[in-house]
Amino acid sequence: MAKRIDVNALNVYYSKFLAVEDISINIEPKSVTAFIGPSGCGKSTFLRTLNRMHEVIPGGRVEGEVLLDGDDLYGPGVDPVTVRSQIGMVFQRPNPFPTMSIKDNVLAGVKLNGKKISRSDADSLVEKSLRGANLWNEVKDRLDKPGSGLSGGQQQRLCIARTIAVKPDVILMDEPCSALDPISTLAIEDLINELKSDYTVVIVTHNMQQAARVSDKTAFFNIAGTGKPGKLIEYNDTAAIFSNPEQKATEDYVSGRFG
Amino acid sequence: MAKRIDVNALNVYYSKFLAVEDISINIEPKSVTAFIGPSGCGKSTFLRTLNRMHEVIPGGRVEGEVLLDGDDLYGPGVDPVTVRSQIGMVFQRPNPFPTMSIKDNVLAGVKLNGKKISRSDADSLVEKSLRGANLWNEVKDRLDKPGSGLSGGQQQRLCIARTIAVKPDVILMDEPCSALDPISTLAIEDLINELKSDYTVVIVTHNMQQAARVSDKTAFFNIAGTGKPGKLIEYNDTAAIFSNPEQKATEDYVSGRFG
Amino acid sequence: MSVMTSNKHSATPTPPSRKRNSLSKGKLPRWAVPATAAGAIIIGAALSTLTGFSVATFAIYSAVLFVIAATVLTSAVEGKRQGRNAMWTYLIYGSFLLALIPLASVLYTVLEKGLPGMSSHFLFTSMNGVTGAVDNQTVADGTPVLGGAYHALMGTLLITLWATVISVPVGMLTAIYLVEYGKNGPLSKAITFFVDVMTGIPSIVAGLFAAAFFGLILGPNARMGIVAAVALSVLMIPTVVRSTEEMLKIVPNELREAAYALGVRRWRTILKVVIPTAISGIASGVTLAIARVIGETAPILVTAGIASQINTNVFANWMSTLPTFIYYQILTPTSPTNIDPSVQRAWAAALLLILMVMALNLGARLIASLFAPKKGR
Amino acid sequence: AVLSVAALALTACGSDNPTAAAGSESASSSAASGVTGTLTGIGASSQNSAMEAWITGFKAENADANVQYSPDGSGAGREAFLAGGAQFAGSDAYLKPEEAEKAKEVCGPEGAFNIPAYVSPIAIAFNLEGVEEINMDAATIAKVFKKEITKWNDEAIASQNPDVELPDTAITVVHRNDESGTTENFVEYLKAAAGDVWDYDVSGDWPSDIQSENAKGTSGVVSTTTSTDGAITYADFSAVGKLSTVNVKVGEEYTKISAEAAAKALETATPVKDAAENDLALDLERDTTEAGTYPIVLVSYHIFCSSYKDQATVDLVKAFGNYVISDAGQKTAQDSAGNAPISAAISEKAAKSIDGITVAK
Amino acid sequence: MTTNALKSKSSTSGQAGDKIFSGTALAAGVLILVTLFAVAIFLLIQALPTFVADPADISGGEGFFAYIWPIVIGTVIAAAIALLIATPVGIGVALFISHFAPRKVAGPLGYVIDLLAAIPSVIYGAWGYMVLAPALVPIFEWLAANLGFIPIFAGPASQTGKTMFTAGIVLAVMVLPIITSLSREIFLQTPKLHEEAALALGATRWEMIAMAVIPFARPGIISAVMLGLGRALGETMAVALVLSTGNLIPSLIKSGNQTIAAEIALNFPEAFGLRLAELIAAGLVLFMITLIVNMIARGIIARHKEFSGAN
Ligand SMILES: Nc1ncnc2c1ncn2[C@@H]1O[C@H](COP(=O)(O)OP(=O)(O)OP(=O)(O)O)[C@@H](O)[C@H]1O
Ligand SMILES: Nc1ncnc2c1ncn2[C@@H]1O[C@H](COP(=O)(O)OP(=O)(O)OP(=O)(O)O)[C@@H](O)[C@H]1O
Ligand SMILES: [Mg+2]
Ligand SMILES: [Mg+2]
Ligand SMILES: O=P([O-])([O-])[O-]
Repeated sequence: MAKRIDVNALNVYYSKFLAVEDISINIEPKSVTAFIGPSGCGKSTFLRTLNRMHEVIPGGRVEGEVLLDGDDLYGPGVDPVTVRSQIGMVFQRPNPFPTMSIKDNVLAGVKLNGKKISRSDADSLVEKSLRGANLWNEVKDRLDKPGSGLSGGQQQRLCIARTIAVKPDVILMDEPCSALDPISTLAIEDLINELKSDYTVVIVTHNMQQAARVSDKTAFFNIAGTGKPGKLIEYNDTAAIFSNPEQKATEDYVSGRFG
Repeated sequence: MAKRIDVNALNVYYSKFLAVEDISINIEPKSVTAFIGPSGCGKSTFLRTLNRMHEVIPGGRVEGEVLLDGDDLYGPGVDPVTVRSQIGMVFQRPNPFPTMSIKDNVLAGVKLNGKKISRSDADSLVEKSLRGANLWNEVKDRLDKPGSGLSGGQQQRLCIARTIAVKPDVILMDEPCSALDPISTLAIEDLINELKSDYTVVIVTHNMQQAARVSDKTAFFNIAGTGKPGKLIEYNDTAAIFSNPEQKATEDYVSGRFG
Repeated sequence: MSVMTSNKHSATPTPPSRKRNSLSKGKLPRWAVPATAAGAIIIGAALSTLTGFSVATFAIYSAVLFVIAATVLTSAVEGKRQGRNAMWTYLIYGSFLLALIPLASVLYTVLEKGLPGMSSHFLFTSMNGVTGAVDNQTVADGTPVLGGAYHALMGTLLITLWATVISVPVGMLTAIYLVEYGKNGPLSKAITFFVDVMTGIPSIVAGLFAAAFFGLILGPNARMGIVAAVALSVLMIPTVVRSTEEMLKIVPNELREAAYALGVRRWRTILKVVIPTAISGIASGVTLAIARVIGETAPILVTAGIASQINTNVFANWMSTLPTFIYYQILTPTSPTNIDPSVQRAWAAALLLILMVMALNLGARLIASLFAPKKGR
Repeated sequence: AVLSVAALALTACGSDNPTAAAGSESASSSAASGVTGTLTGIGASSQNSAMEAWITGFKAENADANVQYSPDGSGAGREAFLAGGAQFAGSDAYLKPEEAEKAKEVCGPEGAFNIPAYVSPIAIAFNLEGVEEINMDAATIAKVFKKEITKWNDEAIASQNPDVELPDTAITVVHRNDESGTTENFVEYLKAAAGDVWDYDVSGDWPSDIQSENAKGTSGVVSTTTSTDGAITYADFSAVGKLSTVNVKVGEEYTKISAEAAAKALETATPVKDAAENDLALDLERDTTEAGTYPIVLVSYHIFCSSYKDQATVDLVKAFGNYVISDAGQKTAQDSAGNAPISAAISEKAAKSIDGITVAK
Repeated sequence: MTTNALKSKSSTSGQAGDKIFSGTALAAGVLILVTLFAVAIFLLIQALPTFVADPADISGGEGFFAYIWPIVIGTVIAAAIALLIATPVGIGVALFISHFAPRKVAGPLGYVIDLLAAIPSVIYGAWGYMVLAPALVPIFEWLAANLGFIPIFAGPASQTGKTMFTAGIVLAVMVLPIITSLSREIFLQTPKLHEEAALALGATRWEMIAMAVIPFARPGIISAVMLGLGRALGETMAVALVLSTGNLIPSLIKSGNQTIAAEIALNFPEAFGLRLAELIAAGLVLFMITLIVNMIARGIIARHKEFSGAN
């Protein structure tokens, strides 16, 4: 199920503003890749180009190629819907559907596929996904209540449950743990480790420890200054990035000596 | 300017649901207090009772006393607006005003209340606050651009700048760094350290390291189970909480062995 | 299964052995939709001819055929979900085109019949002294039609202005009460409910009510602009309340909380944060409400009377408005024997009214865009 | 805000003198006659065109006086008059006894009185290709409008029109859907002249048992009829435009509709029983057999009080009332509205009634 | 501790602003209730003679109920046709503008549709009988010929096209901008977060709309439809001009049927005494219809309150 991603010379624009420039990166299947870098350097922007969510923003467009197992996501005739159902995404800010119950939130993506799903299958999928996101115990008694009545962290875990419920090939996570307490964070990190055996996982994080703990490879992004585009500075095995970075900037950043 | 806060036997409700039970805590002036605890245990809820933001939520009400330098915030005839202008707050999710420019966002607390402020005073206040929030360099060229065009982390720093611009006695921060990169985080932590010399600071955080780094005292909250109210388990000097907690639960939590 | 792929991707270095993009499999080729449309039109024409050709049946047949064919085709090639997406997309485009038909037709009618009567004479003179004899004379001589709608234009502007002055504050304040203060209490529930009921007051009843109300104060049949403005307010207020309420409701609570936390008073929060955030919607709501009443006839007749002279005082004497002017020019032509001048004046007045509302709309949009949430970087 | 700016910008530049450019009437030559003030009338829409002419003519003679008239309808006019909301009413029907009684509340013990001011024949108009004129007797008209005769070439019509080639077109009856004085006068004629066929009550509402096409207002029925082949309707003669009209059988002859024939009908009318001396309400003889009379006539009245509160109002009412029934007034109305004039005899009586208006004690 | 320092004098002056503002807001709300109450009282008093009169004196001679119920049904039919057409089309147009049309043209397009609201009802009436009605005649004939077995399409079709169906279409065109404009504004406010959540799950555009946009906008759509309904029920002049009125009949393509508002407008000018009271009583009945329909709509919104879209 896991697929590899190859990005070739990708430029990402907001209308005329070049936000991310000339990124080439190869992401291995069944691995966890972490994106790190200072705020505003384009991590989120770049991540969103990997499942064509970037073009949802008015004026958002890209140049270059993103290959999923060799197929260009941006090739002519490619339907973004197909892309997105194979590449799931968890956002920086939790966004459960306020009009749906917790259960329906988890099943939202599954139901889309139009496959008939039996009640018991649905129930077990809900439980499995919520357990995977370490939320089951907290919500098992109120599955039919709206998802918006949860705490911030609970909402974020609900969104993770929703994404893993559809079993995508690749899972993109934009700072999934920034709203979570250490316990949930650990649970999610465990989950990422588990997911790795089947899926390709890409995660944006501000937490160096987290990047060090969960990822196989790490990509460091940086920005030269305001209005300048973000660039990929260094991409290597996580161990190498943290212990023996090639670039000075990387070293400064991971050691917190930056800026 | 800094003031002390004394909370006596506070119960916090969402309509009939008792979210936080029987909290008594004394917060020293010119100190940083960190609230830690698992997700959903009521940290945010409790924090919001400290500047009467809790009652903004329909059904939100409290029992008990919160004394600011001996004056009960919930005393009869107390105007919540007075309370809030003395006790500022930064939210978990960045919420800049979409209709305002970056500059106006910073000045919101001053301008929205209709206070007259001269142009040059305004400009210097904006610069000072933005510098304080470590955002000045990134936005100084686009102060007149809307605040909603910033990255998540930039938005959060904008909200911090907005809060310190009104110079409150107490600053409450609900996970202010959860959306920030390490550099900004460090900057905010520095800022908190600086603020401490004049203000009383209360901060909710999921990041143990952060709590250990910035706070003088730490309060650990916990929850017995879903539907149960959150409680204050232990409150002590930060060093004591992290190195030598009295309670088993605290020890488990800070060492990550919890749950 | 389907091999209808059009993805001829140029060779790229990685990976070497790639024939076609599996992500684009089963995509309809670009020409398929236009082709289906063409087919639908042809068959639609044929079917329509079978049952006696008419433009209407032709359009209906073609549209239905196209939606069905395109849906089935997309479903078959791209899958059921894409099929459903395609169907709804075409239906939504279709509904827009459908809505354009009456619009175009009405506008065409008004333009065609109204343009000939549009002249500066029409715009800047009243109907004072224009009798059937005058119209008979102009028809006989073939000279330009005399008499204009200036008095009615002024009446419309003034009465609508007053109605707006009354109902916008009342309506917006009520909406503010409902969303910001009412907290779903019994009073706010009652107001919400009865505002809805108010939307159903027939306009003539509103007119009669205002007339009766002022009758109590000023004696029977006190007709003047302000009475009409009150009648129109009764009709306008529910629209203002409803649309403002909906717009205020969707302003995120975070923004209110952000302001409260800065120690901003509630009323200032509402005025400076909540309303500006919702202003674009509120402005369209108010414009809609104005448009809704600016074309009212029946309530004006019983409250403002009718005049052929210019009157710019809403507190004394009768007044005409463009709709009442149109109404009487059509229903009781100035000269029954030669109705053409009256008909021409009526349509020109209709055109004038539409132009006025257009200008109003533009103005509202301008206001809205000045305050609207800033977008972009 | 937009509105107010527009309003301000526009106030300065309008003119109340649209006819000046053509020079057809000069606004400045009016004589100051001493009457001042504003007279308010509400009532029948049938008189509206004539009323506009009267008002214009009256103001030309009395520069300081103004008359405003709202054609809300006869019922609304009488209602407003009786409530004291108008100084006179225009009405297609004279005051009913109970209304006359009520009038004493606003007009004083002498009550109010009716003056015939506007007379107009009601045409039976149709749209049938190639047919200009057709003859019908009352019973045939009643049957057509009752939808008992449904084809234009029905024997009943054909037998009265040997010279006309009648097509096999269906007859579409078009009637008023609003309550109307025209309807009331038309069905009053049908009831009087063909009572055995037309067995409905006389009312301003079309009988609901006859389901047919209908439209609002005189202009509505005329335009519907004009656009529908085979349609027939009834409407004020002045408004029928290009439609053909029916010649109605009176006595042994068929009378072609005309103002003169209508005026003749008024001459044969009788004053209403028990009316006060100054009241000129008329009962028309719809089933007259006198040749050359066109019996389907609408008489619209002006209703005045016998006394008004102050001298100025009395002067104003008298001046206006007299102008309307004067030769000049009737002439200018006829020029504008295309109606029939009232006879000299009626005009004389009316002048006497109007001169009897006094100041209330 | 003697006094609470938080109760400082400066705050009381500030509080006055809040008090005044909320007081004014409350007063505005109460004013509306009072106005409506006054309208209801006005209607009741003026309508009273109808209910105490001898049934034989009421139009039709069989009492008020016999007089009113056919036009009540007619009113409901007209409003139902209008809403059945305008609701889906209106929502479709709103969606088209908010989520389908390219951004640059969406604004002007919304503006164009809003123009429909600017056209006076007299003009709709005139357009209805001059343009629309004749254009519909062939369709009515076709319906009568092919679907005549369904009572609502029973022939023979009207030769002028001035039928209930035509009136319903005119009303639909009139309420369309109301529904479109309000729903559009709400659709545009759907949180981007939720739309993106749906898209990221692999939803097609339509699925995203069904998942995030429509549920969010639902209460607003219902409000919009209610506003439209109010207009459809209360519209007088257009119906009066377009409809060839008559007794209640099931067929929508023959002349016949009547609505309350048009009945009032058509008969008011010549009405006096008891007839006037009858017409006002008819207005009262219309008022009640609106009341009942709104109660139902409120019920629908309330049922889903827990899952409201805000926040
Ligand atoms: N919708 C948008 N329109 C225009 N510019 C944008 C938009 N969103 C982000 N940007 C800009 O693009 C750049 C990259 O933003 P992005 O959100 O990708 O940063 P990031 O690395 O994810 O930062 P953070 O760690 O704070 O989330 C920033 O300069 C930001 O201001
Ligand atoms: N608006 C609300 N209505 C009802 N219950 C709520 C509401 N907001 C939060 N709660 C409940 O109150 C409890 C405490 O929530 P709170 O947001 O204070 O947790 P927290 O400690 O801040 O969690 P986190 O670390 O995830 O932000 C939770 O059980 C939550 O579900
Ligand atoms: Mg980001
Ligand atoms: Mg929290
Ligand atoms: O003049 P009418 O009463 O027939 O409208």
